[in-house]
Amino acid sequence: MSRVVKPYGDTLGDGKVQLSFTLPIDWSEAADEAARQLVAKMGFVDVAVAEGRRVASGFSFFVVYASSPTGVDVDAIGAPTAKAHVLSMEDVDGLIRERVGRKVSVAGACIGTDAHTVGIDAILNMKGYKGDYGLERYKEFVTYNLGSQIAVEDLVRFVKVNAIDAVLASQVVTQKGSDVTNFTALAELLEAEGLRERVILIAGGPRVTNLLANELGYDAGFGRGTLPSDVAAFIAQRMAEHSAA
Amino acid sequence: MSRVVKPYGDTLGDGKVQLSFTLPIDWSEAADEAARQLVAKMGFVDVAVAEGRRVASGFSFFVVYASSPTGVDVDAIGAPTAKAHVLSMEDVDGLIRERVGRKVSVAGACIGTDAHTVGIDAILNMKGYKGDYGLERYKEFVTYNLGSQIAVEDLVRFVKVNAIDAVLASQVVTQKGSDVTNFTALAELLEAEGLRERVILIAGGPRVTNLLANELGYDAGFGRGTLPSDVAAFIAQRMAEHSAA
Amino acid sequence: MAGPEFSPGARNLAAMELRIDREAVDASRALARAIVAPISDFIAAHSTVSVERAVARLLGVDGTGGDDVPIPNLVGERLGFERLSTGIARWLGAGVAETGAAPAEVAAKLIGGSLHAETLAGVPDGAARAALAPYVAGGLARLDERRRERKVLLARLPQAPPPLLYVIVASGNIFEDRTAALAAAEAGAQIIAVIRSTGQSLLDFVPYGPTTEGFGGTYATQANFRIVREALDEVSERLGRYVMLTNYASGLCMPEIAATAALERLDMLLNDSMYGILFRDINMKRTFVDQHFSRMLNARSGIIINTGEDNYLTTADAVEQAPAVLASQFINEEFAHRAGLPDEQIGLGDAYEIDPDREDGFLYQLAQAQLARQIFPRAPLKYMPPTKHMTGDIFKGHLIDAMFNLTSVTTKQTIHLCGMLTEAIHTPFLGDRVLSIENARYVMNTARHLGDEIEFKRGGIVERRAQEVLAGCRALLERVAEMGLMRAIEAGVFADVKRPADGGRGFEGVLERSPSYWNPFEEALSSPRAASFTGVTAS
Amino acid sequence: MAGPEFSPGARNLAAMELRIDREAVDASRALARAIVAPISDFIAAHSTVSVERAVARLLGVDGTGGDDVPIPNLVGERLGFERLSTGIARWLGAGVAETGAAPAEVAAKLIGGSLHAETLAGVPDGAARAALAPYVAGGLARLDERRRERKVLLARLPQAPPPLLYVIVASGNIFEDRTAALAAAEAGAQIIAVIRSTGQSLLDFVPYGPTTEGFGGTYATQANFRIVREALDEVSERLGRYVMLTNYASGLCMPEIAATAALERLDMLLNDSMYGILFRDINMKRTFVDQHFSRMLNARSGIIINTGEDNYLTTADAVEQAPAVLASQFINEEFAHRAGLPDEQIGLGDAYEIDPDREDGFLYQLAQAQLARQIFPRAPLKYMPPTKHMTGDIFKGHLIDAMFNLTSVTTKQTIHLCGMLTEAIHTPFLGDRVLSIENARYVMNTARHLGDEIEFKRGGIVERRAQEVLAGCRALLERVAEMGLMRAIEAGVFADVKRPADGGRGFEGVLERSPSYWNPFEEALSSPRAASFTGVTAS
Ligand code: B12
Ligand code: B12
Ligand SMILES: Cc1ncc(COP(=O)(O)O)c(C=O)c1O
Ligand SMILES: Cc1ncc(COP(=O)(O)O)c(C=O)c1O
Repeated sequence: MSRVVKPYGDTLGDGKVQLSFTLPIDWSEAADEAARQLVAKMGFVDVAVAEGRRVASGFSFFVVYASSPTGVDVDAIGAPTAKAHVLSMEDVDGLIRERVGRKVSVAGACIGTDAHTVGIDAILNMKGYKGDYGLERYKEFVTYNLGSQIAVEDLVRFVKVNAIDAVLASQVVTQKGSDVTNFTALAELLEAEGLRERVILIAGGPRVTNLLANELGYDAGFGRGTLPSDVAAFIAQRMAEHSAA
Repeated sequence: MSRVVKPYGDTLGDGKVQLSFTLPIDWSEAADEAARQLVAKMGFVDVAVAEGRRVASGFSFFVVYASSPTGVDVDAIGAPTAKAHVLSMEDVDGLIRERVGRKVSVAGACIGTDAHTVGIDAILNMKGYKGDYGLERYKEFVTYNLGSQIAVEDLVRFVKVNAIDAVLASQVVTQKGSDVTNFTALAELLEAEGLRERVILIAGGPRVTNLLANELGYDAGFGRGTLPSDVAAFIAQRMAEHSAA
Repeated sequence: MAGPEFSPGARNLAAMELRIDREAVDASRALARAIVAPISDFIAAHSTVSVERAVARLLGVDGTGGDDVPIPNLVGERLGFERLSTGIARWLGAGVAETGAAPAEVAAKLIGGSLHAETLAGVPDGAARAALAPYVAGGLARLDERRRERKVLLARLPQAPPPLLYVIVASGNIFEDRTAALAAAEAGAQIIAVIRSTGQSLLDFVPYGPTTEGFGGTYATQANFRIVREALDEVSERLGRYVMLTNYASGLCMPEIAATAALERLDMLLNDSMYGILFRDINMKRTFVDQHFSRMLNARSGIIINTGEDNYLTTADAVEQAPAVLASQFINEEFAHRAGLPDEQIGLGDAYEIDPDREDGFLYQLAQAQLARQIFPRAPLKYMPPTKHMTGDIFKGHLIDAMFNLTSVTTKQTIHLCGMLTEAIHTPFLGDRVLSIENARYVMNTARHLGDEIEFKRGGIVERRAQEVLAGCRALLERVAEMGLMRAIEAGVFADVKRPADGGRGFEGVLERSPSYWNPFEEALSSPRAASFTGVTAS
Repeated sequence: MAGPEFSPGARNLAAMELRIDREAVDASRALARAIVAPISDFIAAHSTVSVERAVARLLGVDGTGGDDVPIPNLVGERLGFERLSTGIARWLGAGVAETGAAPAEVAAKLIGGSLHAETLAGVPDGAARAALAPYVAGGLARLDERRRERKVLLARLPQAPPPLLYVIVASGNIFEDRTAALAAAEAGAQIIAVIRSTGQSLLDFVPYGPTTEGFGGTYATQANFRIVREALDEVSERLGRYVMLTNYASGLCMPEIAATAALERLDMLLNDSMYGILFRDINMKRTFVDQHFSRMLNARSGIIINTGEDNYLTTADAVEQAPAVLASQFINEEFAHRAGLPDEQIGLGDAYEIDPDREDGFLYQLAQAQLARQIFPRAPLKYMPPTKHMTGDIFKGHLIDAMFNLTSVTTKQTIHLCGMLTEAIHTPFLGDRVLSIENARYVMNTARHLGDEIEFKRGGIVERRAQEVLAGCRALLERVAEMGLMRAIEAGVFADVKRPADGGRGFEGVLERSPSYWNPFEEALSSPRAASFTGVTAS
């Protein structure tokens, strides 16, 4: 079964999309036409340049509306989420007590030169996020928050020394792929140290998706709007499975 | 010689474009992924869904940033404008006196059921637009402003009866191609009445481009921000050529 | 039962009072009364084909005949101007008396030819009136029933406090419009306007049935009204707040649209006493007569009228036109009172159309909006968004809309038309509407009580501007009072457009009433209320 | 020559005065003095490797040696802590006395090994000082020359009136940054901040040469400063208004960056007395000593400092943190005065970070911004845009920025950081910057004189909020005064972060001054001014 959808303006199937972009050329009526042809070349039809103007010498800005013939089959998309069906804090602790039988140690850090700790803090700190308690508040987690700008080497050393079960890495700065670089470095070093199999490896940050994390060899990835309980539930269930196996 | 340019984000050639659109599906993380895949299928790369959310039952809204590999050769674009090199009101009147030798009659109207007269009035009325006087102010034009919601038949009858030299048609409402329909109807009826050759036929409106007008068989088309003097200069020069021939 | 169901908000004006010249306000009201009085006399002596068709519709005459001409039009044509000048009711009543059939059937017979007007001429007026009485009562009952429904719904499903967020749907297809209306309601819209196609206002009949075409909107038909009303009633239940529906009356069929709107429980109608004349070249006599009866129907059915002062601003400079807008508001108010509309049902219009690039333009907008708020304290003011200066730059446009939203919440406007960032580009997309509603909700929430928090400096820019607009308005009304309204319009005093008294569209449809003219609904609706209301403003 | 070249605007405060407790303001200032006094004593007894390297730079020591280590660092290492504790100047002076070469050469010899510290130990202090005197004079002359240049340019190419529009460029490549800076200036930006790469603040050296990499920005190097400064000087001429340049001092190299910024005529520097401690875990003693000397240099070179109070708001709730922000402003002001900075050069920070979905949040923002404006009337307040609550919804974000712009123009802020609609997504694109500047220009123009037009209701939400913030600030400062600033920071009183007095980065670089310690620039810069300025606030 398949259900193909296109963008919706005011009529089903009209494919209407809004675009805006800057071109490195001076403005003129020809520039408007260049913008129109460019968007047409991108594959859009009914291209209307609603706005085109000079913004600086050598630069023009455009707002364009156009129709896209492209559709996507929404039924072919598996829910790409690591969010297990929600468990309460009690359930998570219960699950760990019964199925794991010992406390689970979690280490989180904002790696590389990234100093954006608000996100990882939201997941780890007692206080939590949007009324959802952080991992420190769970009875069955032993939580270490290494803080900001932690070199991958230091994090891995810490994991080794403290026999950490779950490693949580945060990346908020994504410019020039710095996030991917650092995430990869972490995964590889854990591999090299022979620790990868032993830990649950989790990536997080505003640009992270579960799909991306998996591609990078992580067990899970959490993005925008993640709640601590999403993460807690995932860790507990993975730990339960491991112990089962 | 050719100069291919791509959209500019913060680095030459990065091809960065902003898109926004609505999809007729309920929101979920899968919907975000659907949006990502859709934009990827459109041919963009580095697709980042910056925002995805429910806006109503059955509808989700997305803001996406992505890179387009598509470029356009700006040197291959002839300036698609009907704006003759600017002439002052005096020059236009002078040109007509010398080269045409009689007053030029102009009839303008907002055709079909379109009642948006502000635009055509801006071109015709004394007052003009943005400090640029309208055609009524020119000594050598005899100007008729038929006003709003003028049936194509009535306009053509008027042209015939008054031996009009230049016909100015305005269309502001463009929904469902009503503008193209009405412009076409006018051109065809003039043709049928054997008047087409005798008149200079000009289209105008916010969505009109000179290219479009030419496609529709018009002598010229004027769009956003047109000044009366642009139109006056075009008419005067065409009339001059005609009389020359 | 004067619209107590509406709470345009017992607006707290304490906070931000501007000092304005009360005497000038009273003088302006007196002038408006003087200006409208002679027009009222003219109205009392005339009717129009549309007024008569509306009467027929209220008596249950509906549907279409050969080549889709509406039955009310066919009956009118069949009877002819001569007979219509005594009122269509008289003829239908005679038919009922003669045949015992309902007015709808009588109409069918007349058209079909199985019944002849000639024969009906013989029926005595008394008999005709008596025969029609139950149907007249039935018609009024339907109006009152719809109004009661609204009252109950509003009590059970209260609206969020004003400014009431109003958006348009204009896909040109009533079914897409319904989809759009539901989505908008979920996003927070409290009033949905279904935009009609270009040119409908020039049609001398009301199209019939559901429609899926049109430019810039689709037709205003009773079926279309019902389709959206039903959808909105459902969503109102789901959301727990009543979502209002509105459309346009102005044009050649004001009375008929007022009648059908009443029957389908629309909550508001665009209904201006001069818009058709000035902006659609509809004959002035036709418009004056039509607007009066249509507004009487609005009054009875509890429909809030919206006037069209915004149109003065879209065609000329907003700063210069401010006095004209205020003058028009006074005139619209007076016409409305005379039709029996209480202040709570008079949605006077204004718009945020000052050039966005003018220094301190925002202060001028504040001044004008606050002035109207103080002069018409109980009116559910209708505030229109920036449109003329909107461009293809949707980002700038979104900001201009935000300043408009801020002005509206600060000056406590009642009916708030949400501005669209794509105003200059296309009729709103579903997504545009959502963004525009979110714009209003964000701004109005983050600055909710600004109006209660600030005071304007005495003698400052804002206060001086308000004084100036009021003075200009008074001067304008004095001129109009001198010339007389019809002559003033002929002379181009309003919006710089000149309209001859006997020119324009629909003049042929104006009827001089014969001495025996009878309009049972007018009779019923000209309760002492109308009078008493003009009284109200006097006090 | 205390910054008269800046016109943070003889701000007209008449209009919108909030009634605030003057006594609480004076008490808070007195508390700030009490809090900072003991820290000043500590500063007077210490130096840091970065202070000494800055001295070397001012004497002309620059460039890099083996594997790109800057010469100033190499000299420092070669001399070692022991010798540095008497001041690097003494050793370079001795070298000059000994060899007759310039300090730069002396440095080279020391590193190269052709000259030995041991030999220099013998040179009497008097001789060393005398030998260095001309170079010290030369260093100061360069600073004064840059300042004179700025003064002349500002007179010839006056800025547009405040709020001064400030945007960041952060492509991570200095050449793209230059392109971006020029485009922004044309679009109306008056101040350009070149954002440096993540992590630079943790480097104990200043990178060298033009750089084309970095994350979230590229490095702050003297060459990068020059590249953008030259480009901006050109565009300033073209536009007829002086465009300012700024970067960050805070971190492990505050004094050195202050020195290089002075030499390249930057106009402002992010320079906070506690930011490094709280938000970068830099040792507090290191930071206190560094910020003092760096600010002395800023004072002399006419550079306006920008403080980082906004950081309190991005990490915790903005409504709760308001008193902490004000307290930090008082402390930053006091530290600044002690370093000789006049009010006109103290750009105290604040930010628009209240949850946009909070009812009346805009009124709270107005209250806080106006409070700062009244308490620091002559300071060029730096107002930061909404960042924390910005999301991927660029349309909503653009509106939040608009309300921020409105607050800024209404409360007459001086340095206005334009918010970016893409704040939550990426470092600004060229187009984003244009839209954000146009947002500010539109709002500030259409509401230009709003602040002169309105008054706040006595005892209303806004006034009560301002009182509350001031009271909270006073209480906080009292607590800190009791504990002492260092203990307070250890206890986590600020931003909920605890920092041990001897922990954190760069502690090893703190030097106890030996009795014979000598810093010729400090000497020259500790004119009576410093004192006199603390005096100023007392009055
Ligand atoms: C606050 C902030 C700062 C603060 C950080 C304070 C601190 N202690 O964290 C300060 C002021 C110090 C700062 C500095 C800088 N910042 Co900053 N900053 C932000 C800002 C405004 C908000 C980030 C935030 O706190 N979000 C709130 C949290 C809760 O959301 P979150 O991080 O996404 O986390 C959630 C999820 O992602 C997830 N999650 C996150 N991490 C993890 C980890 C795991 C394991 C899991 C399971 C889940 C998870 O769960 C969280 C809760 O749902 C953003 C802009 C924005 N509005 O997003 C810019 C932003 C992130 N900063 C940016 C930059 C470039 C910088 C600077 C380099 C310079 C500058 N431009 O300001 C410096 C350098 C700092 C450094 N060395 O890294 C850019 C990054 C651009 C990019 N995409 O690469 C942004 C986007 C702003 C911009 N447009 O320029 N910044
Ligand atoms: C003013 C206005 C009205 C006024 C018109 C008053 C009047 N007498 O003109 C009123 C209120 C009556 C009105 C009504 C309606 N309008 Co209207 N209106 C506008 C508005 C706000 C401004 C148009 C305008 O005056 N622009 C200023 C002039 C100077 O610009 P211009 O027309 O582009 O003209 C310039 C050039 O195009 C060129 N030009 C134009 N014509 C010609 C002709 C020639 C020969 C030449 C050489 C040049 C030329 O020169 C002019 C000067 O540079 C636009 C939105 C917008 N901001 O654009 C909507 C808009 C045009 N209206 C619209 C619609 C749908 C309607 C209605 C159907 C319902 C509604 N949604 O309001 C009704 C029906 C009216 C009808 N029967 O046509 C839509 C059209 C959508 C579309 N693309 O199809 C718009 C875009 C608004 C919207 N987003 O819904 N409208
Ligand atoms: C009062 C009034 N009536 C009707 C309309 C609708 O216009 P039209 O006559 O094109 O249907 C408007 C729109 O501007 C209006 O303001
Ligand atoms: C006062 C201050 N200094 C420096 C910075 C730059 O931060 P970093 O230390 O990451 O360079 C900031 C940015 O938030 C700041 O506010």
